[in-house]
Parts: sequence; C-alpha cells; structure tokens
Amino acid sequence: MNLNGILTLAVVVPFVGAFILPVIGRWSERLRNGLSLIFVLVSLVAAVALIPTVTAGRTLLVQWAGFNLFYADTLAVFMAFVSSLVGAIIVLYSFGYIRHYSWRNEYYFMVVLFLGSMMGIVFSRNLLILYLFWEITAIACWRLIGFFREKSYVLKADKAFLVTVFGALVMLLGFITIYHQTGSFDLGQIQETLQGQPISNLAVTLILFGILSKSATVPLHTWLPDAGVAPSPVTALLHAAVLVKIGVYVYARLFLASWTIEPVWHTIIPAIAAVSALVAAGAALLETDLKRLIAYSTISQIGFIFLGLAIGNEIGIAGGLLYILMHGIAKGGLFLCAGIIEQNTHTKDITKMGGLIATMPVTAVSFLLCAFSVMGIPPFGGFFSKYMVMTGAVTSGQIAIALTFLVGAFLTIIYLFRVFTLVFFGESKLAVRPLPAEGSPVMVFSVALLGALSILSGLFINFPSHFVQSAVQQIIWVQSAVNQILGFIP
Amino acid sequence: MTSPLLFVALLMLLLLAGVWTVMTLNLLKSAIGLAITSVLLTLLLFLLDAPLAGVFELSVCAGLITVVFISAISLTKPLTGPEASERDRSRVKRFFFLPILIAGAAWVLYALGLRLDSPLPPAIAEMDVRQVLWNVRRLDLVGQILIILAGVFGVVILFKDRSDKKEAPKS
Amino acid sequence: MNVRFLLVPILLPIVAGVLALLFRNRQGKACAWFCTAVTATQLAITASFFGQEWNLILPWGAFGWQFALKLTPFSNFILLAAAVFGFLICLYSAAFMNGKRFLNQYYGYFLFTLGLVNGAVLADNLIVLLFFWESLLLTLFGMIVIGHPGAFKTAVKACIISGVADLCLLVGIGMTIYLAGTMTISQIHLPVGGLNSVAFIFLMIGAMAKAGAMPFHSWIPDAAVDAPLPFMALLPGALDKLLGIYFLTRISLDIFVLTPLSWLSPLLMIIGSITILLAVMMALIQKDYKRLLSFHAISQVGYMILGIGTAVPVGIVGGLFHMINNVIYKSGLFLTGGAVEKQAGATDLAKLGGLGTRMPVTFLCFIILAASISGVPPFNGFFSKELVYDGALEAGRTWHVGWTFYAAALLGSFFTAASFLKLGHAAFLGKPNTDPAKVREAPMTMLIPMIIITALCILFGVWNALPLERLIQPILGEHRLEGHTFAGWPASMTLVILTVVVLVGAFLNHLWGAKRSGSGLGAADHIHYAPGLHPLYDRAERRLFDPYEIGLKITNGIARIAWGIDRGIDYLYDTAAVKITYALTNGIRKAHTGSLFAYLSWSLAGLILIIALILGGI
Amino acid sequence: MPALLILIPLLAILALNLPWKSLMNRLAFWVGLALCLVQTGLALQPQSRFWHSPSLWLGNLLLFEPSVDHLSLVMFLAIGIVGAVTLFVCRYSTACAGNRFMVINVLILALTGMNGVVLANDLFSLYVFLEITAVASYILIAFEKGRDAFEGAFKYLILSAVATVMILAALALLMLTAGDLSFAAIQAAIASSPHSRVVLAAIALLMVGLFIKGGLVPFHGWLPDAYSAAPAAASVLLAGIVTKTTGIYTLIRLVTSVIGYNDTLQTLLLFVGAASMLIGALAALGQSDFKRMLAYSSISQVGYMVLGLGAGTVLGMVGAIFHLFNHAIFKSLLFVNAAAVEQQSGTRDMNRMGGLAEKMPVTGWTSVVAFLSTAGIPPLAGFWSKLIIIVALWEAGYTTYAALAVLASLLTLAYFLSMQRRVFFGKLAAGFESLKEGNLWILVPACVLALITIGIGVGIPWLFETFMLPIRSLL
Repeated sequence: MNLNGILTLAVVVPFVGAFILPVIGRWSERLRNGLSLIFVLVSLVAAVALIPTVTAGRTLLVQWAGFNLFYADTLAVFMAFVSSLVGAIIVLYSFGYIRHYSWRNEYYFMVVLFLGSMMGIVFSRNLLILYLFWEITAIACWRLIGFFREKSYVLKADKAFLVTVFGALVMLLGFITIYHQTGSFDLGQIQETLQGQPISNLAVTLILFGILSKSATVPLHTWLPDAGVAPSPVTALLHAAVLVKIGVYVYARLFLASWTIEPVWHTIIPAIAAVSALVAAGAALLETDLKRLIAYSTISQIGFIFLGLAIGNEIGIAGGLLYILMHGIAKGGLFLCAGIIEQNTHTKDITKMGGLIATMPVTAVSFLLCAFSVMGIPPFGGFFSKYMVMTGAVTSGQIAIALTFLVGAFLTIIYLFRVFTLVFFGESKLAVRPLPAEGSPVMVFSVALLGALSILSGLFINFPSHFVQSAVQQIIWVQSAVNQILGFIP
Repeated sequence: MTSPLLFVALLMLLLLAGVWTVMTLNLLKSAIGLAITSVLLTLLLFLLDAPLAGVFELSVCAGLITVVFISAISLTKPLTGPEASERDRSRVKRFFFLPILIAGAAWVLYALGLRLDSPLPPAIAEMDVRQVLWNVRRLDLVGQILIILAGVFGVVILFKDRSDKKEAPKS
Repeated sequence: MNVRFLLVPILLPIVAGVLALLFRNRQGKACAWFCTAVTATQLAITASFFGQEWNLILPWGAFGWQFALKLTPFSNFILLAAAVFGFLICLYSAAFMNGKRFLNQYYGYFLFTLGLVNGAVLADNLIVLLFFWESLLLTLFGMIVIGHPGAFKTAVKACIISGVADLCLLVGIGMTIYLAGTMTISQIHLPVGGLNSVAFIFLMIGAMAKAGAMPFHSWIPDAAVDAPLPFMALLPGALDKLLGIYFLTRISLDIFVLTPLSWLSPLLMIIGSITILLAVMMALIQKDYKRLLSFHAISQVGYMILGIGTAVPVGIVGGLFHMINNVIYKSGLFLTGGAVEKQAGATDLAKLGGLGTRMPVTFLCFIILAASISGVPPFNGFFSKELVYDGALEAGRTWHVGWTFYAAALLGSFFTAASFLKLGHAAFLGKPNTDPAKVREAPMTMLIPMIIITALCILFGVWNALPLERLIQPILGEHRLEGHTFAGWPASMTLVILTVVVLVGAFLNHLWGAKRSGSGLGAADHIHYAPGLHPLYDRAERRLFDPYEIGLKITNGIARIAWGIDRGIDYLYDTAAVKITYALTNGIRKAHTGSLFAYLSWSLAGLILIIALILGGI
Repeated sequence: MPALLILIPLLAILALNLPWKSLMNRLAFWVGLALCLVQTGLALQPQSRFWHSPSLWLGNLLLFEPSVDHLSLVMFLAIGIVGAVTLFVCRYSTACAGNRFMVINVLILALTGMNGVVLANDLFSLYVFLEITAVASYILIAFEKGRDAFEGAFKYLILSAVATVMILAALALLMLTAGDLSFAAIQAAIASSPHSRVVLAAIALLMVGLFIKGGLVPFHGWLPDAYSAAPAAASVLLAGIVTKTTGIYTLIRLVTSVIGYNDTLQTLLLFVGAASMLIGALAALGQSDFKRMLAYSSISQVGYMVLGLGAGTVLGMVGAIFHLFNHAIFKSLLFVNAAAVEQQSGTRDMNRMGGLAEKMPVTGWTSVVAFLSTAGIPPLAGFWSKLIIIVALWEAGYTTYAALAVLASLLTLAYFLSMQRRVFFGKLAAGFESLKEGNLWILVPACVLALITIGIGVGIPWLFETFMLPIRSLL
C-alpha cells in the first residue's frame, strides 16, 4: 500500500468510521466498542508506519482533484502519533468507564469523530480544511462536555463551545487576512508567495487568538477547568491528549513549519505563556475540585509548551514538541486516575478524600508516576521536555521569562504533591467504609499503561528525542531557507 | 390650469378623512370615512386628467366596497361605553407620533423638490388602457387571475367555520 | 578491564534494586542479605577501579546528548566512599530494619539511591548528571514515605525543597551549557562574572540543597523523626553530603574557576558560616537523639561550604576532608542512634539515660564519633576543621572583617562540643529512665558497621596522610597545591591552642549547665532560655523561621493573586459578557412591544432616513 | 419554456378544484409534490432544454419571454425544495383533509407567485407576483384563525401594504423617467441620469419596500409575529422562502440588474444588513418561544445576505445568494423541527421543555445539524456561505463589517446553544415521559434537509464551481 494511501486512511478511517458507530451500537455494544478502538488504532498504526519515511526527511502530499488535501512531515506524524496513542488508551479506558451511563452510542461516535478530526487538523495542508476540522472538534467537545445533560453541565459545554468558536472565528479572520495578502489558503502556496517575508502582525494576532482559545491560555482559559464536568475519559481527551494540543500544534504548523513571524513575537508569546503558566499554577494550588485542579495544571503546562515553541530557538522548539508527547501521556494518566477516583468515591472534592492508597494502590502509583512526569523529574519523560524548554528559555536570553517559568515549575511540584497527598494519604474523610476499591480492570490497566509509558518514555528517550529532532530539523530547514531568502532581500 | 391651492386643500382633506377613518371607533363611521377618502381621491384624479382611474376609484372603492362594508358592519355589535373610552385613550397614545412622522415624511418629500412635470414619453401617453391590459401586459392578467383565486381561497378558508370577525384579505 | 565496566556501579544496584522490589514482604531477611551481597560486590568493584582514569561515551538521545561517564580520582573517591557506606549501612539495616514493613521497597530504594548517586558522580555530561541527580528525588520520597503512615508530610516537604532546588540546578545547567557551548563537564572551564555568576549561583543552589545547607535544610530534622533511621545515615548523613559537596567542588574548581576575589567566594563563606551557627544552635536545644543529630548534619555542611568557598587550596582540601570525615562520623552517629532506638525503644532523650553500662560498645563508639565531630584531637574531625579554619583565615585576610568567618566556625565548634556533651550525658550517663534489664547491646550486624566507622575516624585522624595525600590532594592537582601537603599536624599552633581552649570552654560550660539544671539533658538550658535567645528559639521551634513554611506562605500568596486573576477573567466571561449581552437583548425585547403602530413608525422613520441618505449622499 | 412554471401550477389548481371532491382531496398533496419535485429536478439541470428553448406559442400568448440565469435557477431550486418540505409538514400537521386541501391550494398559489417573481423581467410584473405571494401568505398565516394568527396576519398585511405603496410609488416615478417598466429600460434610464432626484427618490422607496418585504431592521416588526403565529407549514414556507424571494431575491435582482451599485447604496445595504444581523441575533437570544426565536434568527440571517450584497463584489453576491439558498434549507429544517416539537409536545415554550432529544432523536440531531449550519460551523453549508460573505467584505475593505459578521456568528451560536440546552440537550423535563418521535411525514423532510445541508458543506468545491461561480455573470 502506498504511503499516501496510509496517510489518507489515518484521517478518513476514524472520521468516517465514527458515523457508523451509533448505527452498529444499536445492535451490538461489543462490536461498537471494538470498532471504535480499531478506528483509533488505524490512525496510530498509520502514524507509526509513516515514521520511517518522514524521519528520513521525506514529506507526503495527498492531492484530490488537483487540490492539496493532506500533508505529512515529521511534525505532523509526531503529533498524529501522540494523539492517537493517548486517544487509543483513552478509548480503551472508556470501555470500563462509560458502561455505567446511557448515551453510549453518542459517546463513542463523538470520541472517535473527535480523534478523526484531530488527525484531519494534523495532516491538513489547507487553512480551510484545518479550520473545518478545528470546528468539528469543537462540536464534539460540546456534546461530550455536556454529556451528562445536567443543566449546569450543558451551560459549561456551551461556554466551552462559545469561547473556542469565538477564538476560531477570529482566527478565521486571520486566515482571511492571509488570503488577502497571498491569495491562497494553501499552506505551501502561501509559503511560496510570501517568499520568506513575515506575515503581517494583524494576521498573527488574529490567528493567535484562535490558538490561545483552543489551547486554553490565559486570558481565554476559563472554559477548560469548567469542562471538567465531562466524563473523565473525555476530560483526558480534551485536556491531555488532543484538544488543547490542537492550538500548540497549529502554532507550530503555521508559525514555525510554514511561515515566519516578526521577531517581536518571540518575546510576546512567551510572556503570555508565562502569565498563563503562573496564573493557572497558582489557581491549581487553591482549587479543591480534583478535575478542575488537573485542568489548571494543564493550562499551566500548556504555557510551558508555548514557551518552548515560541521562544525561537532549536532546543526550545524541540522541548516544546517533546513536551506535547510527555504531557499528553502524563496528563492523560492523571485524568484517567481522577476518573477512577471520581467514579468510585462519587466526589471530586479532594479535601473530602484521603487514604485511598490503601485500597487503590495501582491507581495511586500510576497517579504518582504521571505526576512525577509532569513535575519534570527524571527518569520520567517530563524531565527531558521541561529541561529542554527551560534551556531554550535561558538560551534565548530572556531571563525574566525563564524565571517566571521557574516559579511556575515550583508551583507545579507543590500543587501536584498537594493533590497527591490529599487524595491518597492521611486519614480518609470519605463517609463510606470500607474505602472504595479499584476501578474495573480495563480502567486500571489503562492508567497503569500511561504510568508505565511516562517512565518508559524517559528511560528510552532515544526514540522520542530523535523523532523530535527530525521534526525540528525540518522546521529549522524551513526557517533557515526563509532566512536565506531574507538575506538576499535587503 | 387649476390653482395649486385647490390641490393642497384637497390633499389636506384627503389626509384628514384618512386619519378620521383610522381613528374613529365606530366601524360605520370608519367605512363612511373610507368612502369620503375615495371620493376625494376621485376628485383629485379627475383634476389630474385621469378620468378612467377616477371612474374606477369612484365605482369600486367608494361605491362597491362601502356597500359591502356597511352591510357587513350592520351584522356586528358596537362597543360598550367603558370599552370604547379605554380604546380611545390607548389609541391616542399609540397614534401619538404617527402624525409627526407623516409630517416629517411630507417635509422630506417637499424638500426633495422633485420635478414630476416632465412629459410622459409619447409611447405611453398614446396607449389606451384596454390596449395596455390586453396587448401588453397579458402576464399581469394571469397574475390577476392568481390573485383573485387567492382571494377566493382566502374567503373560503377564513369563513369556512366562522370563529372570529375579520374582513377578507383584500387584494 | 573494559571501559564499559564503568556502567557496572550504576546498573548493578539499579537492576538489583528492581529485583529487590520483587521480593515479598515476608522475605525481608532474604532481601536484606541479597542487598548486602550486592553492596559488597559493588564495594569490591569500585575498589578495583582505584587508580584508573576512564572515559566512556555511549550514544543516548538526540541533540548531541551523550551518555558520557568519566572516572577521575575525584569521582573514584566519592564512588568508593559511597560504596563503603552503602555496604556498611546495608549491613546495619539487616538487623535494624528486621520486621519492619515495606522492606522490599526499602532495599529497592536503597539500591536505586546508590546506583543513582554513582551515576551522578560518574557523569561527564551535564544532562546525564542532572538525570541521575534529580532521579534521587524519587528514592528520597519513597524512603521517607515508607517510614510510617504519617511520614508522607515529611516526604513531600523533602521532595518539594529538593525539587525546587533541582529545578534551579536544571536552569543553571541549561545556562551553563549555553554559556559553555558544550555539555561535557570536563571540557567546561568558565570564568566567573556576569551571566556566568548567575549560572554558578543556580548550580550552587542545587549543590547546596543536596548537601543540606541552609536554607534548604529544614526537611532533614523532620525526616530524622519520620524516616527509617538507616535512611538518615545513608542520605543526609552520607550520600547527600558526598554528592552535594562533590558537585560544589566541581563547579568551584573545574566548571567555573572560582577565585577568592570574586564576590561568589564570600557569598559561599557567608552561607557556610550561617549554616554552621544557626544549625548548631538549634542542635543544642534538641531533646531528641535523632533530631539533634540531624541538625548537626546541617551544621557540618557549613564547614565544608566555608572551606570550599574560601577558594584557597587549604580551605578546599579542608572542606573535602571535612566532607569525608563528616560522612564517616555522622553516619556512625546515626547508627549509634539507631542502636539506641532499637535497643532502648526510644530516641527521646528524656526517656533515655544510663545506657552506657548496658551498651558499652555503642557508648564507646559514640564517644569517639562525638569527639571527632567536636574536633577533638587526634580524631579526623579535628584535622579537617583546622584546615578549614586555616582557609577561612587565609581567605578572610582580604577583608577587614574577614576574621569573622573563623570566629563563626570556632563558635560553631563550641556549640557542637556542648551539644554532644549534652547528648552523651543525657543518653548514656545519668540515671536510667528505662528498665535497664531489657536493654542489651546491639546485635553484631549493627555493631560491626559502627566499629568499622569508628575505626575509620581514628585512622583518618592519626594517619591523615592517607586520605589527604592519596585521595583529596590529587583532586586539586599539583598546579594548585604548589607542592604543599596538608597532611600531618596542623601548621598553625595558635589555631590548635584556640581550638583546645574552646573545647575546654565547652566542657566547662556543660559541667556548669548540668549542675545548674541538675541533669545532662538540661545542660544547655541556660543558653536555650537565655534572655534574648529564648523568644528566638521559641519561634524557631514553632517553625516560624522554617524557610519551607515561609516559602509555602509566599507561594500561597502568589496562588491567591493568581486565583483572583483567574476568577476575575472568569467573571468577564460568565457574568460580565452575559450581562452586557442580556442588557442589550432586554433593551431590544422591550422595544418590540408588539404594537403595530410602533412598527409602522419605525418603518416610516427608516424611510425618512433612507431617503435622506440616498438623496443627501449624492 | 420557463413560463410554464407559472402556467402549469395555475392549471393544476384549476384542475384540482373540479368536482370529485374526495378524489381531489387525496390528489392535492401528490400534485403539489410532483410540481415541486419537477421544478427541483429541472433546476438541478441548468443545461436542460426546458430553460433555453423559446416558448413559441406560449411566448406569444403571454407576451413574455423570460431569460433564466443561474440566480433564477438557484431560486427555483430553493422554492422547489422548500415547497416540497412544506407539503410534507402540511400533511403532518394538518389533520383535517378538507383543510389540508385548501391549504395545499394556497401553497401552490404561493409557489406560483414566487416562480413569477423569479421569472419577472418587468418591474410591474414583479409587483403583481409579489402581491400574489403576499396574499397567499396572509391567508396561510391566518389559517388557524386564532387571535395570534389574525394579529400576525394583520401586521404582515399592514406593513406589506405600506411596502406595496412604496413600491408602487417607486414604479410610478420610474415609469415617468423611463417610460417603460422592463428591467432593461429602467436600467438604461438610471444609467443615463444617475443623479436625477426623481430616480433617486424612486430607488429609496423601492429599497424601503423591499426591506419591509424582506423583514430587515428596522422594517421587521411584522416578521416575528407572522412567523410564530403561522401554522407549521406556513412558517416553514414563509421563513424558508417567501420573505427571501419577495425581499432578498428581488433586492439582489434589482440591485444587480437594474439599479447598479454606488457608494451610497452600498453604505445603506451594509448598514441595514449589519443592523439586522446584530439586532436579530440579540433579540433571538431573549426569546422563549421556539418559533419566535427562529423568526428573529431569520432576521439576523437575512442581514448576512444583505451584507454580502452590500460588499459590492462578485464574491459578496455569490455569498449572499449561496447564503439565501442555505438559509432556505436550514431554516426550513429548523421550522420543521419546531413543527415536530410543537405537534408532539403541544407547546412552543422552550422553558417548559428539556432533553427532548432523548425521546425525539431524529429531530434532535437534525436540529443540531441545522443550527450548526446557521451558526456557520464547518463543515456544514452555512459555514461556506458565511465564509464567502466575510471574505468578500474583508476583500472589499469593509473589515469592520466583516468583524461584526463574525461577532454575529457568535451570537447566533449563543442563542442556538441556549435553544439546544432548553429543548433538546439536557435532562428530560418533567411531563414529557411519554413523548413520541413524529411520524415519517415530518422525519423524512427533516432528514432530507439535514442531508442537503451536510452534502452542500462537504461537496462545496464541486458546487462552488458549477453552481456558484456562474452567478458572477450577473455583474
């Protein structure tokens, strides 16, 4: 099978497959569950299959009727790999989690649709296709956040939808500005037309608006903690694996791998990210709702990713990309652990928990492993990414920003330890005795898998770091080619 | 030529009659007001050298319709005293700014200084109404048929089982 | 031997640690012996490395990361010391930990710690160093948390403090790599000054926190109470010092070239002096065997930092010598503490007393170790302290008040001696508070390590040329020493006399204090409750001065501000935007009264405006 | 032979009203459906001989030779589809066969009127057909004869009459200038004396007349009452196509073929468009009556079309027409949903509903498709038309209006989310436990419309080439 076919399959199978799931679910739950996992795995396998090609420096371009549809370079394949990996584990976890609730058909439909559109965003070659999938994720997100149908939940879902759509619409204006400037929505053509000149600051501002709203960066972030009312696998999907990564990926795709922006952005965006990292980390320290807390943590960590990507040097970009992977795995694990805890204790208030390590050892250890990874402690994967991002910040010479992030990293350690001890140690404040036991085997297996991945990704840093290096080299190649052209233009 | 003063006076009267038609509470008076309006309009049309239009206006609007109206109104029950006074007050309130706006519109039209006395193109001026109707605008005749059909259906539908009082939609 | 053998000291304990974790809890004894065997092997292997200089480079991650290890005399020295103490403490644990819970985890983390320390010491690549260094956080957490069900608070405290410091180290390493343009430690030689100094400070924070200097110390006294005792002997007692001071020396000597004239040198000396004094003052008033020792573990770091901070050869040699000496006697002291805890069942000094006759070997060891730490000749502590004094005076000559460093160190000596007199008096002499019939001498597996360690104290004191000339002076290299040797009796007799005077003063002070309060335990009460000091002590005991607590308060303040910002932004979305929109909506809704005449007049107004626009606009 | 689109329905009505009442009662629906489907089918084949062969005897008879361009085809298509849907809804919601027969007759009349509006190439014929449509609409609105129904119909009647007066006055003024009312003649007259006050006054009056017909702010007062009071089928027809044909299509036609753009006109269109868009959306946000909210939503969407028209570029006009078509589809769909909900639950008060999607899944999901399309969320049809409009505005330099259009999109999303929250998405409200999904008569059109919306969204590259771009020949 040719590579372009594989690339197309990676997007089309989950996206189209999602639509048949509710139909199948009407007569066989098991088949539907299996199929949904298979659809996501197809993406994963496709991404893996593309790795050798793209890391060798080749890129793929899928055309349809003369129209550039999908494009794969290392960056895209990396992102596809990360999201489908975490996505697949989350789907697996859902088997255990969601069977207690109704509307299961809709659930699988939306989750797989969501992941399919994520693939679409990742591989899209055209701004409009990107936008299209971007909004589909918002739709899926809306249904999923309001999944439990409580009025207040649906309100939160509406809020998330409105904020992200608002951002997206502004971003659309940005795309239109670029279209105005270059006459095309095709990434490659825009690149050619621009001839290495930076795109206008207006366009950057507008597009950034969309990116920040999707990636839940201050001041467009408050929908993310509110989205914690969704079922836990969904929050994991939203916060950890897919949704918030869309923004950072698109940032990398547009402003790093495709076009150049004015150098001033290398200060502005890290500064925004720094504020975001600090504010969210501080809020996480005071929050008592488990899922909201982890959501704030996500906002804070997204700040680190932005810092790495936006700081404008190779090590930072690499760190940012690596961070996407490590954070995806670790934060996914944290949310899924939170799901087990929430489902079994029927509360999300961490001040009302405690002592759960006695009855939920696997969950506790997985939680701790993932938390260590988020803190950036070796040998967990998070260490390397945090190290590279911080080094990138230091290398850029923007010490003030680096110091702010340092404080953010301090806070990360503190709040994660706080939540861990409050939930798992000490006297239990839960009313039920005996303490709730572990979740179903498939759920526990999923979180243990993510915990293990957190540590394995650090121990075998060789693979991810080479992967990222290849991506960065392609990006740097673009940027330096652009710089060369700039060199000729006075 | 007739003096402009006459036109102005007739127009004012027309306006007054119209306002009265709308404002009066008594349906019968309203119908009569409408008839008077039509008559005044007919006068104007005659003065403006449009006798055919004048005849139509007089016979159909002032005559036929008024007869229909009055016969329909005679079947209704007039308002009682308190009801009428209640209507009265609210009506004045509701119509309060209408005259102002009409005056405004009139002023704007006046301020435009439209010069409408340019001669009609001879092709039109020479054409007879019948000729226009049958030889030039046959499509519009089809349209007329459709409107009449619609009116018929309207009457049938709206009066099929009478539940409320309402005049048939006019065309 | 193959260069790849360098991996053995790292991989052997780690693999063995994984195996140890696989033991069942019931098989604690087997696990203990397995681990003792592993540490013994480890000791043999590292000993066989002696005198080699190896360089191992393996491919690792992308971005030029190499798994570079380098065996130098210095790293070899630390490696060996770590192996020795690893072995001894493991042996000791076999008896001490017997019957406790989570033994498999304890030994697992124990071995991990050894392997990680070895890795950090051997690393010749800053990232590799950081990798191993920070990984120690995990074993730190694990070892404290298994102490008892409430120990997690201390574990978290230790991890947060160390984690914060390690993040600083991370930033420092990032800066250093950027400034040096390479990650290979042995190729970095940066002058201090400017941005380099900032990088140095970040690295220094990491090193000092590992060693346990102020203000990163406050978890150690808590851990002394909560963690299993061998842990205290192993980490704060031995390995942390080795590693922290090792790195501090590396950054002061190689990675950055610290000169006495740069402002970093006095900075280090100030930190060192303050650490000596404050910690020892706290130690003086402790009423718990282990807690008292733990404050000394902090205080002694001050001498090392002071010595290295002088940036003169004698000071550095003194600091390093003090490091190894401290590791010896401090771990030894912790082991005696463990013996007392195990046999007498308590570490609260008020419940102890008169153990000297029941546990004579332990008591003897204690006397010698205490004499060492107090700097009584001819034990090892005396010689290293003299070297540090020498260095402090030499470096202090540059400034008017340079002698204060020496004075502070000397004063520290005074209090050290006083506190150990009090400790020995309260625990081993006096009237027994426990049923003496129950207390026996510790088992052999616990005694042997203590005896070996005590012997080392004497050996390194009497024959101080062995450590100094064989192990420490090669670290500095010939060009720095300029032919000097620091072995043998101290060069300055004046200093020796001063030291002796101070020690005698401490003894007299103890006698007076003991007489005044009527017990050994209360021997320091006159200082504790001295006017002026009492309120300070009181507050310190209530942890008002704990940098950790202060830091958490500041953090909480930041968090509150952040929370306020976050809620404020949320208000904009959830309330303000909604309110504005609904105000507009309601306005519009009110305008739609349903009145036909209103609608008519809108239309007429619209008409007028449009006519005005179209005709006026042209 | 396009003139058949007027004559055949006329003949059909006459035939239906022959005796054999019971037969005709049953036939009426199928006859209407056949008319609509044939029209739809023909409109989908722009190359068909039907559109291009001259109507020899017919032309002579009617003295009428319409020229059909792509704009007309789009309109015929929309009229055909919405007409068919309306028939289904009528079949679903009108129980009494006799009433249904009458309604279908009037429906066919309205469709004929709209066909005439689209075909007309003479201002007076246009006026006549506008009136046919309007009269049919009055009857349809008042059909249920409740107080609300009469009030709605009456408001529409009065404001429409005002519009009629204005259009007639404009006609008279133009007649004076041009001497003829065919588009070509008027265009020539306007081109020759663009600054004549008479002409300008006529244009202003014409605009206001059409604005009233199209329900643009501030001439929209009749619209919410009329839409919400009308019976289900009538509101589908009105919202989906009637006001769009009588107001917006005529506006587009006259602006492009007769009046021509100038700065003032563009300013007017942009301003009125933006005002409708925003005020409509804001007002919709405050409604609790399902259909009334949809009515305000219509005002808002019409604003987009006028805004696109006001951009004054080919792209803008393409966007406006495309949006008109899309709006016909998704707004009909929403009204179909509203009809289903009203019929099944017996209320239109959104505050009393909740979680109906659980009991009415098809209605719920199609309404999601429809509202997402309305709010301009890809990949649905509405997104593309809004995108084209916004791009056109941006390229024409009206960035503020483009930004306002984006903002209004957000408001659209907001009120529809509120609708979804209150009606379909959420916990099932008390009292609806025994609720049933509607029958096939309502589900089939809902599904078909939803599929069209999705299909257009997905197939946009093809549609843009074949259907949208040819419209540029208008300018």
